[in-house]
Amino acid sequence: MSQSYNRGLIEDFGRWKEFSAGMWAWIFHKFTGWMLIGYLFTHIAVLSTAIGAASGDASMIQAETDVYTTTIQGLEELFIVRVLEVGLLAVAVFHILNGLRLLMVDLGIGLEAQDRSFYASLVLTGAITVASVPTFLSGVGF
Amino acid sequence: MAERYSSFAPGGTRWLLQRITAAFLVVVLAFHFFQLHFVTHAAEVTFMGTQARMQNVGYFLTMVLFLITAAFHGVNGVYNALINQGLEGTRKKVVLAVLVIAGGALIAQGVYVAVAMAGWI
Amino acid sequence: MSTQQQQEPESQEVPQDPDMKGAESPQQERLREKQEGMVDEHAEKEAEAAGETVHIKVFRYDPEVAAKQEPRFDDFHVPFEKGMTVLDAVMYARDEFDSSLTFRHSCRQAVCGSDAFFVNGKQRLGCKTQISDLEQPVRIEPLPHQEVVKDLVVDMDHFYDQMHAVEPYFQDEDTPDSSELEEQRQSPENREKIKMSSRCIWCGACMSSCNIAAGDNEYLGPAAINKAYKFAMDDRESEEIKEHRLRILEQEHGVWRCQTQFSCTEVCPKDIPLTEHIQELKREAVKKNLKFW
Amino acid sequence: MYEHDVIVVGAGGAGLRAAIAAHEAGADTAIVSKLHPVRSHTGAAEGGINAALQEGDDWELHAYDTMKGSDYLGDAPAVETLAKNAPEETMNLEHWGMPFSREEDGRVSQRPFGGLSYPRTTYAGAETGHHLLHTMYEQVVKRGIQVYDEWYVMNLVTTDEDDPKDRECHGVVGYDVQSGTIEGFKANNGVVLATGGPGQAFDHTTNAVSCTGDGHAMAYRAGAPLEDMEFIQFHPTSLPSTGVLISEGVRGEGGILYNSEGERFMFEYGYANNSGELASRDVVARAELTEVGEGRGIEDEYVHLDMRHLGEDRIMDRLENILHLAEDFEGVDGLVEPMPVKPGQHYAMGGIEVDENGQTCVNGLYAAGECACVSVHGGNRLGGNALPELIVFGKRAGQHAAGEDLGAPEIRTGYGDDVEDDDTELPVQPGSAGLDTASGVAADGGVTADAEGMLERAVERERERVDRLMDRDSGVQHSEIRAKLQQAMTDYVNVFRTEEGVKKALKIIRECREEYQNVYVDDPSRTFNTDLQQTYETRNLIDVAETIALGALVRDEFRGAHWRKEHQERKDDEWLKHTLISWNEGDPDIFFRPVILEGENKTYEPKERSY
Ligand SMILES: Cc1cc2nc3c(=O)[nH]c(=O)nc-3n(C[C@H](O)[C@H](O)[C@H](O)COP(=O)(O)OP(=O)(O)OC[C@H]3O[C@@H](n4cnc5c(N)ncnc54)[C@H](O)[C@@H]3O)c2cc1C
Ligand code: HEM
Ligand code: SF4
Ligand code: F3S
Ligand code: FES
Repeated sequence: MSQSYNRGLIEDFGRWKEFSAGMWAWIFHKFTGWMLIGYLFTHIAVLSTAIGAASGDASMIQAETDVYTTTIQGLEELFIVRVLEVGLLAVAVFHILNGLRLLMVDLGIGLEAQDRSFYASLVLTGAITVASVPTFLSGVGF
Repeated sequence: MAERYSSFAPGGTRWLLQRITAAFLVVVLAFHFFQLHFVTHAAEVTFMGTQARMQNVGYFLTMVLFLITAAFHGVNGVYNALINQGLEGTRKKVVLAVLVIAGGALIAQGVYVAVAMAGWI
Repeated sequence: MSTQQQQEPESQEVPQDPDMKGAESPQQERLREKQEGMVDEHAEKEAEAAGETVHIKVFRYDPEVAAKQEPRFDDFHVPFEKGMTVLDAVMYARDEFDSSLTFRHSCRQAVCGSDAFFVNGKQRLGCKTQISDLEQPVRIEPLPHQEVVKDLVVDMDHFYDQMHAVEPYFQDEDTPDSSELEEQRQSPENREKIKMSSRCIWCGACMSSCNIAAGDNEYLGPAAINKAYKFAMDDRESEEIKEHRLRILEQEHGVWRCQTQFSCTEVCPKDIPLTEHIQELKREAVKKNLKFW
Repeated sequence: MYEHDVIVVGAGGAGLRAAIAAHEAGADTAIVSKLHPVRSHTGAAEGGINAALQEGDDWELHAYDTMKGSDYLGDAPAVETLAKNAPEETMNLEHWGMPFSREEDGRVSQRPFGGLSYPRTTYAGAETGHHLLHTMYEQVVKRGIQVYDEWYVMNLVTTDEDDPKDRECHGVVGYDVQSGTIEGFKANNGVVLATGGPGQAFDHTTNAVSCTGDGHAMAYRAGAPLEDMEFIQFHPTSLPSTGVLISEGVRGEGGILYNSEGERFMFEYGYANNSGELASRDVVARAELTEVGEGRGIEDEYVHLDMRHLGEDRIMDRLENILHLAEDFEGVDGLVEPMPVKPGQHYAMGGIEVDENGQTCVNGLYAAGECACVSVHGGNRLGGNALPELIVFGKRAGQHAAGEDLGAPEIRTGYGDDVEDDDTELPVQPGSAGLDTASGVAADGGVTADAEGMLERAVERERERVDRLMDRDSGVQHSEIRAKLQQAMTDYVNVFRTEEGVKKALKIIRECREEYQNVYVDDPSRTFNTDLQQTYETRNLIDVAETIALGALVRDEFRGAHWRKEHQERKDDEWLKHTLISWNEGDPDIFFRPVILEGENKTYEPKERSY
């Protein structure tokens, strides 16, 4: 229906401002879900270097100069990768927390508090992310 | 009336599996993150360390299961999201096929990688 | 507005104007003095700030009238009265300023469900929304995600189709003949369980607020699912019928499409816990399927 | 042109029930309604359905209570039919799934109601009408009965023989509000009017905006007389700005009425020294208006209903919904301030004259529900008696229209040898005032009297009328006339009626008629033109309001809801008769028909109506 008639600018004007907690939760969950599956694909791609390493020279593995180790450590040296990792953590934590919230909703528990539980997931995600920054950024340029 | 909605796929199974995989993923993903960022820092990952972990059959199986559930969960999630946007007909079938193939490939490649990590090939 | 006064009813509008009255009683005199005094004391601007008039912006569109083919907003300044609802305001605007302003309304008491509008960014019943609770200017639009017929009137046919699609009626064929007047027994608890779901007035606010329903035209939508809930949970119908109902609901575009956005629950003027009902049906459907495994 | 066996106009409780009955009797049935069925005003009814269901109660008690409540102006055959059939019809609703409130043992609950000798009001929470309406609509959906919703019926198509009793109704002319199309609906067997009340004739009413008495006016102009129109029930506690009903429950729990001086006027001024706030509806309504009239009203308009002293706990427990109503519709918090209330028009006891089978004197024309007058309610309707009327007489009308034999009616309709003419002097000439007078479509003096041709001509006539209204671009707008009419009715034909006042009202109504000749529709669009629809409705309101005022003028006694200043007693010798007004081609005719007080087993002897 929404597609069949265009109310012009008026239809879309400022709609996002009018979203409620549940809708934001839905959007964030979607977004983080897509990020995670996207990451999973890249992750396996990167880890695939292990195949090369395993079929390569065992001494290189000993010396920690095999493709797998060098790739991973090379990536880890990049500041941007570390930052992205923090982002990934945030994404994953939110998805987990909100996922738990959704599981509760599915079980019919605490539906009246659905907006508060969403805010709680947001706050917790923030807190965990901030708390993990030292661990994640240790050893790169600091 | 109701006939319009009679497709053969009552969405219930996928819905339930999405929840079950989610519940499983909470545990494994938390473990995974903890293992590779806090116990072992990612920057200190080496093939040797990875291999050592992977050779533990329990860990190996967990990771493979982790991969399978995550792949299903992720791909199914994407598929749902697209259906929610009103994806219909052939396009829906194509998307489903692509997602199944991608998911399958992901799992195959992942398992292959894990086996390689464990040094079993 | 009293009956016994011998005055000609010259005024058809704002009945509050004491000047319009004929012979005045002491009370009326007092009142008039008070009111006149107020006008003297306050500058007009202040009066407006004090909420004397309400500024509403109303969506206008008419496919037939050249000037209205391009959707636009019209501004109306409506004199404020205590207790004024959004519906009162648009009715006033229609009766006093522009008789072509079009919207559905009937009962003025939140039972007919005709006047769900998009007011200041939220689906609300015009007659159940006090204008003093809203920020001004009050923006009044037709329900989003439904085709606009004209001004605030949207096409409800799709909504009705979805409502009908869940077979919203008792399936049992047996009705009593005049000799036996036995009712079907129902426990008060069971009646309590379906109570909220039975309050729906088909206003369509929930459906309009749901992003999923907006994206997927075939999605039954919260109101229809809630309607089905009312029947599925009613113990007066047999188990087989309940299963039949669940089979309708668990189709691909049935309950599974709900992503628990909760906006339906938030906008429902009858406070029906829609999301809760949908979730319960999902669990019921899963339980039913598990039985066959 | 659409064609069906039975056309039901209106989709409230009465219309839906009629349609289901006609369908079950095998007729091809369609409903034409200006509102989608679930929007009908039946949904607003709260209290319940009277039906003698329990052991210890029986239909004769129900009939007796109803007759007493009617102030002996109900017709016994109608009253008894209602009382006898209500239990079965109520059970029928239960079997269709209506969610009645329940007792511990699983049976439907019943509660006491004003004027009933037994607690026989069956209810579904505080929203009985809502459930009744929705349950019946569900059954209509189930049966696949065709519904033309948002089709406004503009007129009836009847032949134009001199005597209405010889006329035949062939269908209706409908206007598709959404598209502006005007089409004929041919009814092979009959047309059932179920268009609800005429509350919009007053400016303050608990009725919906759609309650404009269209059916009344159409049937009236087609030749069926309107009966007992002067009997209008006013409810003492409605919210001033919207007319939303504040139930009697508040007073029942101990709510108190105060005037602007803070006096508990029901006692202070001796309106009801014994029962105070709990005196009957008409007494309280008159007391409130007297207070306002004497300058002790608040904002010169209303009085206060205070329940704060009941305490938050008790209010939350028993009157929670009242708090919501006051808050949502009046912006008043009943816990911290008193609620403003004033009397509002609530129900019309009178209506289109029909017999027990729902048939008017015009062949093939039926009426049921609030628009009809069988007459069950006589001078005053008991709470909880309107909903059973819808289902009992709705069903009968549907069945009869579909051709079922329900036996010969005992109630007679139309002008006949059993009526008595009226000779009251009227202050102005009522009736057409130059507006189209003709009631039916010419039967062409027998040349081509086929129904289809007549329908086509009727459609053409409405098209022309619409063109005329739309083409004009200056004059008066209907809203102005309507407001004037409503104001006049509220000022002079309200709870208080004086001869002088009613005459004044008739003059104003006449003025409205004259102004209506210059009415124009400003909105040029054919799409959803509510301006046009309301202009039509306003015409109907004028006709209906006039009959109310005429009835109020000629009936010089105080009976039921009809109060006359100059005549403070019930005159049983003179007035045990119904007021009937027939359109008579624009020159209304007033006559009377005696009430039937002989019931099946007994005769109802008029007694003092005291509770
Ligand atoms: C607030 C309130 C509370 C009440 N509580 C009770 C109670 O507790 N118990 C009780 O017994 N009674 C109660 N009543 C009275 C009772 O509800 C009504 O008398 C009854 O519902 C009228 O039903 P109806 O089917 O005749 O008309 P309605 O329900 O008013 O339906 C009229 C139908 O006619 C259609 N219509 C009208 N004009 C046209 C036209 N020109 N063309 C096409 N369609 C048209 C409308 O669309 C509508 O569908 C109450 C009334 C009110 C207002
Ligand atoms: C760790 C615990 C996780 C939990 C508790 C969880 C929970 C959930 C839940 C409940 C949903 C369904 C939302 C709905 O249908 O309403 C969902 C969707 C989704 N999840 Fe997860 N998930 C987790 C991990 C993951 C991982 C690891 C991935 C990536 C591989 C992932 C990707 C997705 C995607 C893509 C969606 C679909 C989002 C959308 O609606 O567009 N999730 N998740
Ligand atoms: S569920 Fe609520 S919002 Fe939805 S149609 Fe019914 S009353 Fe309106
Ligand atoms: S808004 Fe829509 S997604 Fe579900 S909870 Fe309500 S139906
Ligand atoms: S006018 Fe009936 S719900 Fe608002």
